[in-house]
Amino acid sequence: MATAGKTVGMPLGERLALIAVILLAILWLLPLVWVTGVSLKNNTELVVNPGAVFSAPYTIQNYIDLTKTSALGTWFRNSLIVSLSHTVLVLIVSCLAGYGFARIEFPGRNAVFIFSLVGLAIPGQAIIVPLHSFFNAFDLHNTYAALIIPGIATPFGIFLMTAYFRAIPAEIEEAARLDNASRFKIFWAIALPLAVPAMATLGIFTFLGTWNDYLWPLISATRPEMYTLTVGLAATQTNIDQSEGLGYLMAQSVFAGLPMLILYIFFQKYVVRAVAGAAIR
Amino acid sequence: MSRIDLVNINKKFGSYEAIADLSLAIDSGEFVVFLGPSGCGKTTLLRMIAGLEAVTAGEIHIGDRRVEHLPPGQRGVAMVFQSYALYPHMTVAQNMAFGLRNIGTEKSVIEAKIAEAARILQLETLLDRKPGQLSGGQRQRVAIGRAIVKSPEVFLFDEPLSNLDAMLRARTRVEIARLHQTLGATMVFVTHDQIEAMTMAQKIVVMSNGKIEQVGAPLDIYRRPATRFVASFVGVPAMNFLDVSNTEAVRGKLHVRVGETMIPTGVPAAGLSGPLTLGIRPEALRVDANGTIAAKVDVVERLGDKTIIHAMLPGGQAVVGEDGDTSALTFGDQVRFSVDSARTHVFDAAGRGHHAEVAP
Amino acid sequence: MKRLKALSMLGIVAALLTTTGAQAQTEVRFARFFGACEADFGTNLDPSLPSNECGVITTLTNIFNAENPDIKVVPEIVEWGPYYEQLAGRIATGDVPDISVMHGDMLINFVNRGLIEPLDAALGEAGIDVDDIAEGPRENVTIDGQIYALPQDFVTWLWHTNSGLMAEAGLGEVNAPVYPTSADELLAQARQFKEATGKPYLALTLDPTSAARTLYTLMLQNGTPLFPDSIKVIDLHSEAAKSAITLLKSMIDEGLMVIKPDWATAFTDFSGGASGNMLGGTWQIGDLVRLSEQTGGQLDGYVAHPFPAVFGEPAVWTASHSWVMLKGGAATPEKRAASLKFLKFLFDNNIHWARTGHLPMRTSLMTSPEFTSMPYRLDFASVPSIAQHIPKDVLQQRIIMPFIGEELLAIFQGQKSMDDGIAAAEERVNTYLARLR
Amino acid sequence: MSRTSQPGARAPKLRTWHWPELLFIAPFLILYVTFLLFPMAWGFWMSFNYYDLFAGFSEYIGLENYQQLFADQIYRRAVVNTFVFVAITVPPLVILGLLIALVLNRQTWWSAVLRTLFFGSTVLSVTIVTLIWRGVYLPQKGLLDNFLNAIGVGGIGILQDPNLALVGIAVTTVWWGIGLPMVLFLAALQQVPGEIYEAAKLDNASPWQTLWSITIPSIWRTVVLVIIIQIIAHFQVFGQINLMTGGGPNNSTRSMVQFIYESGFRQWTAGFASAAAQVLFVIMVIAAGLQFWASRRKQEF
Repeated sequence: MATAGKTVGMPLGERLALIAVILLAILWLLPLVWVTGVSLKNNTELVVNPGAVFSAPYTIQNYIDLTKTSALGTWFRNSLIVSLSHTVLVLIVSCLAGYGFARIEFPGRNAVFIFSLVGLAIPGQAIIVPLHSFFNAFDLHNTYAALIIPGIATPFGIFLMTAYFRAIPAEIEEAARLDNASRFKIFWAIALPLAVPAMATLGIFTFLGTWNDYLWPLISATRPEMYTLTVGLAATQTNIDQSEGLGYLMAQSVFAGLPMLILYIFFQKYVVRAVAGAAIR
Repeated sequence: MSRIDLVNINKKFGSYEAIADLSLAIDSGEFVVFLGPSGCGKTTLLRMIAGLEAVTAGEIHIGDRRVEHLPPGQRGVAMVFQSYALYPHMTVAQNMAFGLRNIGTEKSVIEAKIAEAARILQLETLLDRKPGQLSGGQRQRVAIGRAIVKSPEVFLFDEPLSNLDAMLRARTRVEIARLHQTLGATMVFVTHDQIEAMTMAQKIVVMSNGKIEQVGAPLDIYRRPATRFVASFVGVPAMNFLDVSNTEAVRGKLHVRVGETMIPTGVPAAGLSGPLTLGIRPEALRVDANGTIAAKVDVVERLGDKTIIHAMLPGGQAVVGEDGDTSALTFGDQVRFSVDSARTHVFDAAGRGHHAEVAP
Repeated sequence: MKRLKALSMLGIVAALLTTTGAQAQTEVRFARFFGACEADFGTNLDPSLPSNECGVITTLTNIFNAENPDIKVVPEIVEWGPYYEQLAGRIATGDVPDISVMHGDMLINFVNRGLIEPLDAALGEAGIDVDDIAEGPRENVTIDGQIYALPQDFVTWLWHTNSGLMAEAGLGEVNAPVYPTSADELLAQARQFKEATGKPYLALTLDPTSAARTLYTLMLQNGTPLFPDSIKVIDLHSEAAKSAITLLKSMIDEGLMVIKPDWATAFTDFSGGASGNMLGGTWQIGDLVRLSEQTGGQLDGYVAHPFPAVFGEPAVWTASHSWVMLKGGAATPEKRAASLKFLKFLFDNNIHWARTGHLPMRTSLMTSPEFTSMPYRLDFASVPSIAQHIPKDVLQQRIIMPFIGEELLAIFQGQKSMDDGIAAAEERVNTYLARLR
Repeated sequence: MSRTSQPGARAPKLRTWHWPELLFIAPFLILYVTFLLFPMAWGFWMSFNYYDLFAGFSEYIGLENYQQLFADQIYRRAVVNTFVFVAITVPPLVILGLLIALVLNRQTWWSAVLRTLFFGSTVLSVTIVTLIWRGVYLPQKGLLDNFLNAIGVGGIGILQDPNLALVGIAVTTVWWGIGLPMVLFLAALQQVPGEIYEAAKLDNASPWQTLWSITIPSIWRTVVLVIIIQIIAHFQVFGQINLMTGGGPNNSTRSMVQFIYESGFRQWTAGFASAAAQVLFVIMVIAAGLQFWASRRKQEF
């Protein structure tokens, strides 16, 4: 920390930068405040009066309405199931393979590793059409499986975990071999616990990515009860042009966004550390 | 407690031959030190005994079993690593229990063994700590404890003291030596530090370039180094090597000319010819007003009990000698050294050593 | 401890995965758009309360479920934006709803792929009088002599009128405005209106489909087809098309017509008395009625009127909502019977749908007092005779109409010259249609 | 020497690996080939076919999809839009991210709060973000137009204006995505040893000089990394566009992925969509190559 806590006697340039950032912060906050305001307004009033949000009366009717419609809860649950399962599976597959590439000296290892990293260049968006047909062939759309499986084998995960396992001192593992531990035991009892920071990075990235994924659930989950939160909320957005129920829509977005925000604020230390962890290596 | 036999061991990394056709026998209960500079193959040899490295050719026997094909866990060896290689996420007790749990040892037995090891190593109060909360010396003791609880036939140490500070190193040397006496186990210890080797070993194996230079008791190695390499590697400050320009035999002993000076040695003259090198350890080259060798003082190191004198011969060659604790010499002084001919060495063109002292 | 946590986590996930409801009744899965409005109408059983599509269809479903305890119609609501992508996806995955809403213009795309069951026999089974279905909608869902859907309504393009403002400008009385009968009259009346009130006569929304419907209506009135030679090639180089575009563009340039950035703004401004007329559709009538009542006065004398014949003979763009039974849906006899019962119910209660503003498709209802007494609708009885669908065998109309509309709006807003815009629209539509098999 | 080696009888070797250990990488390889490589190859094949996703109808038509694709004005526009989007989104993300990181790289309570705020928007899903910003941009009623009206400029309906819509989406994207570059920069800044700054102070460097000749060069590798990550991410922009404008007005915001989605799933021409996807793939490979190159040459930065 180069400039730890010295605001007094700060040079002019730094002071200007600080002011700029504070202004930016206000800009960042405004939409959130505004949306909250709109969510607390009567829908008809919003249609008629453009500036309605800036004056009373406010009401929590939109939130009451929200609890009456159950879909949001279902979507939320779906998102949770899909994101958690996908993340857990990505971690399992990536850790296993990462360990394998890092520690098992099978012939042709480097070639297979490079072959595995080629996938880094394949954007998920570029394969949605065949992937859709593929799941179609097995009648798997509108199932959790379809939402969870694609992307479990992520070259990024392999890359990250392999690098991390390689960085664990070989001596620790050799000690375990002398301690009569089997290969899997070494992986499970020694390597895995030591790889928790990398797993946190991969897990948080994966969870955020899955939670926010839009394109694949959009084409795979076509039944409302299988919607994830992103797709469900997207479906309701088509009404915004009519600004019908604008307050209701905004209440939805507040309601749907809040859990992630709260979760983030609670765990932000880990989230930030995990994200940063990916950069330093 | 088992003996170890290495037979015609060969190790290649790709086309690079790290160890060439090495054979060695280690007696049961013996404390053996592999000594040599880094890259000499001593660690590779140790790792092959442990099973962490495969042999390219040759056999390894531990006790009555031939083991070179067995995985490390089945060889009955325990190893203490240079970095200790403690499991960072486990407590001290868990670190020690891991190996025992893996072979299905009963819980009560594990606990008893840990308690015993903790007592020996004075780790009782640390059992619930994790390695990150321990000092270097404590970690080192845990690493040893982890080896002890397995009651192995053979202990292997891979430069375990190199990460300790000087004081602690000295103390741990004593502890390991005591441990060896207590346990009576076969121990193989790898180091590049000749003091460790000298102080602990019953038998030192000096290695260079993947080959054994000399196997012997510490004093034997020190007093009768088999090769010029061994002579130069063992002893601090290192032995002085002076080029011999001419020789003559006087009463069966060799006298050698170094520069303008004729130096008598205790080395038998018989059979020595060709280009030779005279070897004198600093303690055999003492400051003496009546000495035969004249030199000019360069650096003076006062150690308290004695004084090390770095000096320059007229021919420009540097030598290191000793003076008493009250030496008054300073930079630039003219000095004379006398040679203790009973402790001289002569190395022939092949580097083989010939000594004034005879084997005990 | 940690392991325990992980286990209990797994347990929760497993529990979530296995929750399913008990199913005692025959379930009819009813795929539709029209939105979700459980909050307002979730338990409503009074068909006279709602005034928009969502409220009416929700209420009708409630009533049917209440009247038929052995059947449960489960709405599966998708917003209209991604509706067809998702419906196609559901068919592809074999997850076929029992009854689905479908715009009549989409029918051909599904029929061509053999995805829809013909309904002729089923309608008879259900006791639905096919002859009571107005000719236009019925013709629109008849392909190769077979009926593939049960139409629900006429959806047409029309003018929403603030007759109070119009009266101020001397264009008729409150609730009885005067509409132009030719392009010249349109310009004259619009100028008169602008002079009197200072406000634009007409409002168009920056919505590609709206622009395309407007142009299509004008071309219909002129009698010039959009697809003169082939259902795969549009022609916007016709005199009629060009003069229609020129007319609209000149009105915009003169300030007689404004383009509203979105429907929200269009609604707010129109209900606030910002223009005399607003181009829109039948589905907006219910909401505008509600708005004009709630805003108290500014939208004085709101009426809706079929698109005036300013370009020749009366004619107007029309589409229909319809109900289809997709192949693979309603697979059991019970489900089929229940589904048909629901179709019959919708047919019988067709009149309530008219509250939304759409016209009922049953000829017998057009003259019934229940319909004619519905307020704010002027001259709606004429609609069935002037309503014209886009040729039903034109593929993917919902894709190509926005193509045309986007280019039109670019012309209207001066981003493209008329020639460039027309050429671009033709190229986009024609290359796309050519690409389809 | 008590034993000698017997050259004839070779004992079994010490194995460094065993077949069952391949189970570590097997799950990955199977899933990787099945759900990534195979679809990729299939997509490549599809691009030479007329393929109707929902009828399952397929016919080989050679390069026709590609010919149509390159002749398609809308597609060309989508490519241009995508490049423009990347060009107007990445610089603010990098520059603002760096500015915020530089200012907030201190241990005070308020910088912690601001860091939370700036990263907080990143955890929201794209639908929530677009819902919020469509609200902000709503003509007349939105926050932006309310503000513009208040200062007398008058509303602009940013998403309805073909010249501004993409900028509007870019602003939303920056608001949404600033957290990641900020955190990456913060992490990099904390890796810079404090002694360098002390040395710079002893050398009488001004804060400005310190920034340009110490700080920036020290984190240059991260800067490059962030730029490339952002470029790759935003080349694949889809959600914001599909939800905020659907590609309009007047094709001014349609992106390459949006084009793939529309032609595959809305217009039902999956072969054509696959051809468009191959082009995206080629661009991504180039970008990935760039990243590889940059990370390989780290020591030069």
